[in-house]
Amino acid sequence: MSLLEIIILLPLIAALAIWLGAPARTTSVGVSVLNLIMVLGLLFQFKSASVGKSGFAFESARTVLENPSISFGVGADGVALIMALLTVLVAFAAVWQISDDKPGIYHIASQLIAGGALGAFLCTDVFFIYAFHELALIPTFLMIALHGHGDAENCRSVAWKTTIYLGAGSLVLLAGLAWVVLEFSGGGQLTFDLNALRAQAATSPLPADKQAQIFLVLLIGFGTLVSLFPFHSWAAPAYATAPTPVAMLHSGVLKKFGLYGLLRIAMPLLPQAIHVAWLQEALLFMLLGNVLVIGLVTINQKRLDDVLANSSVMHMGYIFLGLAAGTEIALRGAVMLMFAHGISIALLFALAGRLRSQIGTLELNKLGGLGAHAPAFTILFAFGAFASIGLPGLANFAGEVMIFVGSFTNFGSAQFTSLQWTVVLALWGVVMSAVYMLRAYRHIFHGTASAGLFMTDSSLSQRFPLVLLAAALLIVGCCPWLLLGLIKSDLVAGISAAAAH
Amino acid sequence: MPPLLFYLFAALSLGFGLMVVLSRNPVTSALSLAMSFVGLAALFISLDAYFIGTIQILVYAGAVMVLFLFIIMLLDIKEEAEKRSSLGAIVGAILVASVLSVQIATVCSSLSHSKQSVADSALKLQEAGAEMTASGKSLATITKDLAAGELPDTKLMGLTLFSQYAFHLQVIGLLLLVGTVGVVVLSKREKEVAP
Amino acid sequence: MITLNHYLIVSGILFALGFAGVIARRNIIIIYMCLEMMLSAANLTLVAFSRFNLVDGLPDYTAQALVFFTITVAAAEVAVGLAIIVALFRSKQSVDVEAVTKLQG
Amino acid sequence: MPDQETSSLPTLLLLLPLLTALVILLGNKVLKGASVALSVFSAAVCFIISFILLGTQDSSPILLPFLEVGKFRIAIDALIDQQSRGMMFIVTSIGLLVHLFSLGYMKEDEARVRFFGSLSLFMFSMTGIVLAGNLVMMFIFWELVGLSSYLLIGHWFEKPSAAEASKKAFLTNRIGDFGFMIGILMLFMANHGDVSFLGLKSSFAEGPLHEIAKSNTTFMMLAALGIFMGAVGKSAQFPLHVWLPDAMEGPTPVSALIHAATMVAAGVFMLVRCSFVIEASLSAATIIAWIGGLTALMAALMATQQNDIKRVLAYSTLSQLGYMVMAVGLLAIQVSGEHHEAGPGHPAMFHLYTHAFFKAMLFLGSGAIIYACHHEQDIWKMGGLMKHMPVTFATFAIGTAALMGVPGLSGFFSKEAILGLAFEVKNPSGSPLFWVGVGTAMLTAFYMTRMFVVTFFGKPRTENAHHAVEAPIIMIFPLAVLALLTLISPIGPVARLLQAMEPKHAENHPTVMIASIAALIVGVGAGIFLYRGKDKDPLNIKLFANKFYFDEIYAVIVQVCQDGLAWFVTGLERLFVDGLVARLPAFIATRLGSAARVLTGGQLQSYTFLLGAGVLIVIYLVIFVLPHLGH
Repeated sequence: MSLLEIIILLPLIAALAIWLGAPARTTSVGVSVLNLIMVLGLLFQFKSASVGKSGFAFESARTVLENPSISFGVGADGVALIMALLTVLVAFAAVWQISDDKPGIYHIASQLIAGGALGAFLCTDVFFIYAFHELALIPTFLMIALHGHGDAENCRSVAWKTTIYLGAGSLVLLAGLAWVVLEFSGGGQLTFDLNALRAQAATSPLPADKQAQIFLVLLIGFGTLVSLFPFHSWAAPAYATAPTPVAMLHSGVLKKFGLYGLLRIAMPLLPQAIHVAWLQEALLFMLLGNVLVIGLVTINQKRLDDVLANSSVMHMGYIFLGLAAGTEIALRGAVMLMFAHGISIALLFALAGRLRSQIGTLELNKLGGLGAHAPAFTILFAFGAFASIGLPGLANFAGEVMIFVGSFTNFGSAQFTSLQWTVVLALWGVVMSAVYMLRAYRHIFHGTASAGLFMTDSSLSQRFPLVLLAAALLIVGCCPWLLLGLIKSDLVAGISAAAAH
Repeated sequence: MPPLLFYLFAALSLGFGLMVVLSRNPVTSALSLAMSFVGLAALFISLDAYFIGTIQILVYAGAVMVLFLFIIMLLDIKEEAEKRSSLGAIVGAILVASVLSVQIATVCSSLSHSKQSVADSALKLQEAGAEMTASGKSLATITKDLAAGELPDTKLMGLTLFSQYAFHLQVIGLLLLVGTVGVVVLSKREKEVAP
Repeated sequence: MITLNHYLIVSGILFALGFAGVIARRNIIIIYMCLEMMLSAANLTLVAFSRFNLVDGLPDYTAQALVFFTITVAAAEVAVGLAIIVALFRSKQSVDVEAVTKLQG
Repeated sequence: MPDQETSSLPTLLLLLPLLTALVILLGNKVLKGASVALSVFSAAVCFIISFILLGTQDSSPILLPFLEVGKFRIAIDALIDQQSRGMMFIVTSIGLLVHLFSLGYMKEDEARVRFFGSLSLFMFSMTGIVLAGNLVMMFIFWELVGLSSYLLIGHWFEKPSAAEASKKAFLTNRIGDFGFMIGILMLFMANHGDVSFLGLKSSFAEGPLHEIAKSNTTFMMLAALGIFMGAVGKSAQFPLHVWLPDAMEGPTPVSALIHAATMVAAGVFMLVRCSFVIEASLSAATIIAWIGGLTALMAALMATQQNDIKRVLAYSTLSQLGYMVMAVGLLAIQVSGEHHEAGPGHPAMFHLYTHAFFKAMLFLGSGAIIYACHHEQDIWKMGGLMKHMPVTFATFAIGTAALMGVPGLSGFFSKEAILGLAFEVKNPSGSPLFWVGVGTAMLTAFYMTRMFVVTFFGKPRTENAHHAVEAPIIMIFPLAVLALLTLISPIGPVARLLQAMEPKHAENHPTVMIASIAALIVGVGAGIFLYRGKDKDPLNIKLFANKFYFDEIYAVIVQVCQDGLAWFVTGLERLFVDGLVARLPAFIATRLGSAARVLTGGQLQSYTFLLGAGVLIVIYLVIFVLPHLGH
């Protein structure tokens, strides 16, 4: 059994064990730590690992079905490992901060989401990628419905909305994947193996316009999962309502699956699609909706959880911008931003969760002056908030600046194309994100606390995983070359190279 | 039967049938139904089914209708107790009824012997009596009546029921018994709850 | 001349009338009456066929036996049905079918 | 491989304050007082390093990698030349003095550890800006000084005004950075991915940018204005000037260091660094010069009616920054419009240096006064402080004189250089801007006299002023050092540094000399005449006192354009996006569902109807369709 398989299955086994009666917290935290260590180990091994022709290291496959060919294949390249690292980091923080009075289902759900996400990121078979993602979605719905914040009626309706949206998105995605599999299965037999599909795509590429059509279907499918405008309206209420660990894991990790899928499946198989003018412009239009419309919507929010939830939707626009630019720098920036955003939003949701459990309200107008009472909390929040603003020195900035720079690579030109105009408009979103984040920060931490509405710092051990997340933001922000060195795999480079043909 | 009488009884049956459906007052409906059954019984008799016609009147127009009226009075259902039916239901009803009628009419007209009249298929009583006597399966009273040119309808009915369908008849009896018991059980008041 | 067709059409119309009543009326007792009407219409068809399908020159008494059974069963059914209506009325204080929606799937 | 010798000093200079800030952040509870000492120590070491740097050769070492993708890379590199060495010296020397001053000023503050941590963070970011060898790196530290400024303005964040001011400062700067980033990206694109200053410079001399500057003037103008927008935010030029006066909510040492001497001057520093961009577009240069002039004049007018001692100084800073920006624009006009060879120095940088010393001194002096008057900042509640605080009085007098441009003091020379430049420029913008400069100089003399007279002369107007005593030695010392620097700047080693930046003019213009001295005399005379012995302001100009109502106008703009639009868009989003994407399908589904409800609604009649309909269909199919199928 390969290490990757163990990493994927361990959280699922843990979930099963907890369900069967194993001590919830111990098992859950233990497994998370174990996974964290294993993924870190893989990261260090990765440089020396033998990389196959397809760019994956640590590959192994178990055949499940001969025809159509489905196999439980795992493998990791730089991008996958970064996503895996993101998953285990956030999962660790998420399960650690679940307080003891919560029922075991919190741990079960978290482990299922983590395991599903890991599976989706590390599998090399389209069938399993899809299946693992669906596996991770189900506990999300359940937890929103059963243990969401707010009254039960609201939880139910939000859970339904999320379920319907993501279900519909997954259906479109399924159609798109089916199309891909049908188009690219060579040799008269259907195959779900990503490597085989890519080999077929490389030898007999489709005409660009057809690529764009398939890409559009995949984009809508994956885009709904990533809350791409205008398929986003599930995301904000879902995150605002979901219990803290689920909000952390979904917004931080699972949501990135859509982007990862585009990077992993859509772009390598359909490398020219994004450079087809109508598709690129459609995507630019949609992502501007994310950045500008949702940016304004975020400014209008009055509660911290709403602000965070909407900001998470908004920042997806920048990652899509990286994909839309399609150049190597921009794509790597997109990967970087996926990681950075995952960490920062998970950190912020964890802190918001603590705020809620300590004070009982997230209404910005009722909060205030916490900076004086809880300095450590304030610093952690500042890390998250300033990271999502895009302050240099924290990870998000590195991703954003690479995306922006990568969109300006028609060198020597003195003309703006639609891509560059989009960047100019999207840059205004950076100002807007500063507006709402600083507004929230000012309301929560500055000024003086209202009577009874203040909190104290948690103990060192309680905030340890959050410090870990903040440290990850800082380290990656100051030394982005550490992560960039990992993407030596040619996924990203391959996409831009293939598109150049 | 002369055509005139047929039309009279058919109209009686259908007209009062319509009354049943249309009447706002349940009592009117019940009485109309009785009248409709009388017309129907006449049609039975016109088909030489004297026994069936008789019990149609006895059982239906007599017993069952009385039961209906009794219940209506017991429950004291007033005319205005019923809300007006919804337009959809009325339209649906008319639609289904008319289409069904047309379909039935079309099907019936296309049957091979539907153009036969009673005269076309006249009863051959003597020949039948002779044959029965020859086979020895029948009772003397029946063959005597047949030989006399009369249709011993009730006797033939009895013969059929008690010989050919004797077992079924007993099952029906059992059914009635069960029905009786069931009615008793159903009508029993539930345990009195102290007011 | 009165042919078999006449009888069958009368029977069909009576049946359709009854059916229309079942659909359109809301008073459960009247619906019951309409049901009886439909049964009787079926009886008419049976008797008509028994008269026009002669067996050895006599009407087909098998059909008439069936009519007999039908009438018997209908009588039993009316008794039980009305008992049910009474029981229903006790709990709902109404004979309106709208009040009875327990069949909801 | 970077040269070990040339890169080790800048690296140390850069990383030492960062490490200090990190240690203070992490070891807050453990270190306590020691962290304050650590911060001061690191400032001192930085000062020593920058002093050593003064004697080194020009170099451009790469300090650290940052981003590297294929051919493209952005590194943390340094560009050590005359400009950065001089600026580094200013930053670290004033930084050290402010650290020392803060030891006294912030002695009783509970959060002084946080204060010193933020100061170290500021030192780190400012060092980065000064050293930066490329635009992206400059942008990185550009943002980081914004953060440290945010933290320091909001040091007393319990005070709502401080909290609002810090937020305002950060957001206003963000708007500037928006343009800055666009400018950087445009240059990045046009120059094939090279945004290092040296690379850009050579490209402008002869390369792709040279071509574009000739062929596509609009592009060049927009790029230059984008870069300039960064400076507009950071150096608080019109129309983004509103944050700087509010930034005075921060502790006074911070105002001295960040909001007078160094950070706000970073905009000017950056413009001088990128002067080749501005020189490539005459229209951009003209706009820049006019915005600078406008800011200088407007801020001076506003300063005449302020009563808060720090706000007077803040508007004075605005005005002087406007002067510098005007100089940048004028020189670019001269270079590009008149093909004038740029000399070795730059008048804007020269004024920046001189201004840094005396303005820092003025702010520290005002800090000492505020400290002595128990945090009283209204000049009308002071008075007669000359007797109580002789040292402060003396240093303040030197600073005031330098700011007004009294001949023989540093301010005089640098102001002369700028006015002379304006006088020389033959472009139609030159002459009006010259008179704007003279007018500003007169106003400067006027409002500084007003403040000086009201604060130090006359009788103490309140108890606090009455009992004011001289500040402790730890606060007096930096004042004295700065006074000394201001006095001796025409002579000695500092002079060599400063004079290196002083542009050499072929001729001295008597007109300029006469105009500036006349402006000085008129300003001082009017100030003394109006304010001697007064207990109340004899002038009352609402427009100036209320800062031309900019804050009010901006508040309305923010409310309408941002909050209103946000509200509106939120409504639209709910209505249309949610409506079209979610509600409409949901509505259709609901309708279909309720239509399907008939099937299972429990309605006996609907069942019957469906039964009937089904029967009809079956009959139809079986009897009327099926038999005919075969044919």
